[in-house]
Amino acid sequence: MAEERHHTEHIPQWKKDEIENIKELIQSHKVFGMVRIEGILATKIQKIRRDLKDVAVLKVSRNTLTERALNQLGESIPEMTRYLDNQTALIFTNESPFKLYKLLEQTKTPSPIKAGAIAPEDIIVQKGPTSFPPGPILGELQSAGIPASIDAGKVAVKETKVVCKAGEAVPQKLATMLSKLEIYPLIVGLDLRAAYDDGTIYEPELLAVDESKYFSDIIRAAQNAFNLSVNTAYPTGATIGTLLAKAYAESKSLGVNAVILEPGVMDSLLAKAHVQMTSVASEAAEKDANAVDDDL
Amino acid sequence: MEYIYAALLLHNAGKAITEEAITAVLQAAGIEVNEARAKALVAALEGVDIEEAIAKAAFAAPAAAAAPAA
Amino acid sequence: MEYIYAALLLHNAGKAITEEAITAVLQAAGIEVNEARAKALVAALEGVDIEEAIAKAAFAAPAAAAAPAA
Amino acid sequence: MEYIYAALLLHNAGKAITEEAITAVLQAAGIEVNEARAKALVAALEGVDIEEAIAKAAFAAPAAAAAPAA
Amino acid sequence: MEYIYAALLLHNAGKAITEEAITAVLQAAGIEVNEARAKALVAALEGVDIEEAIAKAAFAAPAAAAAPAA
Amino acid sequence: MEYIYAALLLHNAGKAITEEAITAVLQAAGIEVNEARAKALVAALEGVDIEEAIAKAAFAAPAAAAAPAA
Amino acid sequence: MEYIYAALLLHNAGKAITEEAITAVLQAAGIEVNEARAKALVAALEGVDIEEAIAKAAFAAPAAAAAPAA
Repeated sequence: MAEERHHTEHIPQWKKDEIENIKELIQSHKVFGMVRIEGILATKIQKIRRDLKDVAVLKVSRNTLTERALNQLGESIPEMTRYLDNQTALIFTNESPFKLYKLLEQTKTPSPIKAGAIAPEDIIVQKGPTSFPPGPILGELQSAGIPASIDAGKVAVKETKVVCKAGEAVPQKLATMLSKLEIYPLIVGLDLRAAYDDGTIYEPELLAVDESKYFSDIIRAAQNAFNLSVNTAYPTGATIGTLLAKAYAESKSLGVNAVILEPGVMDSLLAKAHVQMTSVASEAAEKDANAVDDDL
Repeated sequence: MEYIYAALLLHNAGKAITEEAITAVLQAAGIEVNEARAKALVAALEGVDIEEAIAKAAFAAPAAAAAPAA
Repeated sequence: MEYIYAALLLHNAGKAITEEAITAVLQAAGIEVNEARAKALVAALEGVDIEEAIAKAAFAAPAAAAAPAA
Repeated sequence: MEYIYAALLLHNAGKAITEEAITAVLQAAGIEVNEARAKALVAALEGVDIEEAIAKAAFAAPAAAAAPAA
Repeated sequence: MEYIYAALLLHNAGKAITEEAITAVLQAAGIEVNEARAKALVAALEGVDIEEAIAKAAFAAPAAAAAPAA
Repeated sequence: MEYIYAALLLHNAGKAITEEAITAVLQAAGIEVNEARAKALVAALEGVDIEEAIAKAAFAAPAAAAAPAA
Repeated sequence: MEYIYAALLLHNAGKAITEEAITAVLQAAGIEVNEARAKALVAALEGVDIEEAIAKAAFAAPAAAAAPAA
């Protein structure tokens, strides 16, 4: 303790204030996270900060100060220092880490890829017209590996093609052409590297919630409930109509199939007989038109 | 279905669908008649518009044609 | 159509569809029988699989039932 | 349909479908029972596999028509 | 399903669907009645238009068959 | 459907579906429990293979029967 | 699926689906609650139209039955 106090005495007041400020933000919010901001323009960060201002506080600070602040806090908060990256911001919220992750994902926008950058996924150029009139661009596209030709007075991409495979670096020429074609292969925004909530550290793999899976789970759960209710004839507001319809349909089926001469099924029985007659008549008529009445 | 066929036969011929008529037709076909069913048939047809029921069947005909094609 | 119903009746009863049988059924219904028609029908039905023709039609009947709900 | 409902009620409860049982059920519902209808019902169900008859669509014709589109 | 059939039977007969009526019908069929189930059914039927629910039955079948074709 | 959901929740967790358990779950959700409905549910589920009842599509019987025609 | 059932239970009862409510329902069922799963569920459901999913389920049920027959 004495040594630490001794150590802190050497740092200027603004740094002390900054560390205190970080600690205070962590303590006054339920959740805080580490966000990677490397390569993101300051203007974009400003915009995200504004967009999130009602739900989260974004703080860009020096890693050394952040590290110091975290190390001065209890529980397993110091473990969060593992997620400090080259350029890391802190984010604070009272929402759940899952909500925080979702909010940050929503700030992401497609961006052009720079020459030499690694393609995160296959970069595909779709077949179709471009906005360019014929000119030198045709040759530039072709030399960048994009199959282009002239179609209806415009430069057009001849076929859909993977121009750069995932994991490969994007060549200079291709990067330029992709930009011109307004193809933005990168999704850029704040990357949540980890979130701390009440003693638990959540990593992105856990935080990336697949809403479509929940949607299909709900469909399945609702279906299960519906089936169980109907199949056990346990009536609920949602299934009583189906139960009545089922009972009626079964009764009607029985009536028609067993030829129960009851008023409720006569229409079906008469219709069935008529159709059978028509079917037999049409086959008979195929053999000999005189075998049946003219009106058949 | 024989009771229904008999009823439609009579209807088609413009005859009244009575228990006796049904019985006569079925017997002529060599079918042993169940009195209760003949009675029930006549009762069930009371108030039924046979033409209408048949007309609805006409709609179904194309369906019948489509089915075997499947 | 009465002729066909008569044939279906006989078929249902497991009887042979002959000119005489058809005539008997129709007459029981009070219908005057056209001999040529009865002959032609019997001849035409000789090559028809009635069970199959009926089965094809079976699926169509439901439409009639569904229709009133419309 | 009340006679059919009564029959299915009995069937569902694992009871035999007899004229007496049908009569008892209908009367309990305050329905005046027509003997011929009850008898006809029992006659119609003789030898019928009720489970099968229930499951077999009696009025799903449009389904047959829709099916070929599959 | 016997409780449902009892309800439809009563509805068909133009009777009110009460716990007592359901109980009477089921007992007449020789079924031991579970009071809670009768109560629950009556509660579930409150405000339900039975005619409308039944009308849907005709539609339901074709829709189900058509669905996989989609 | 709350009662059904409560039952499925218990079933999924491998717990017995008793009136008490259903009541506890519903109350925890802030739902006022109707005793008859809880009792009726337990009675309806008695002897039922829930997995099977869940898997079996409700009220598609006619459709299923029609389908083979496709 | 317990978490989903708990959510549907709450939704059905018109209650808000919060971490606390889910936890209370699951605990009442004797289920040990995983905090992260409860949190994930609540966050996920914010973006899910539960009514829409339920409506889909109603349609899908019959289809499911028809499918195996196809």
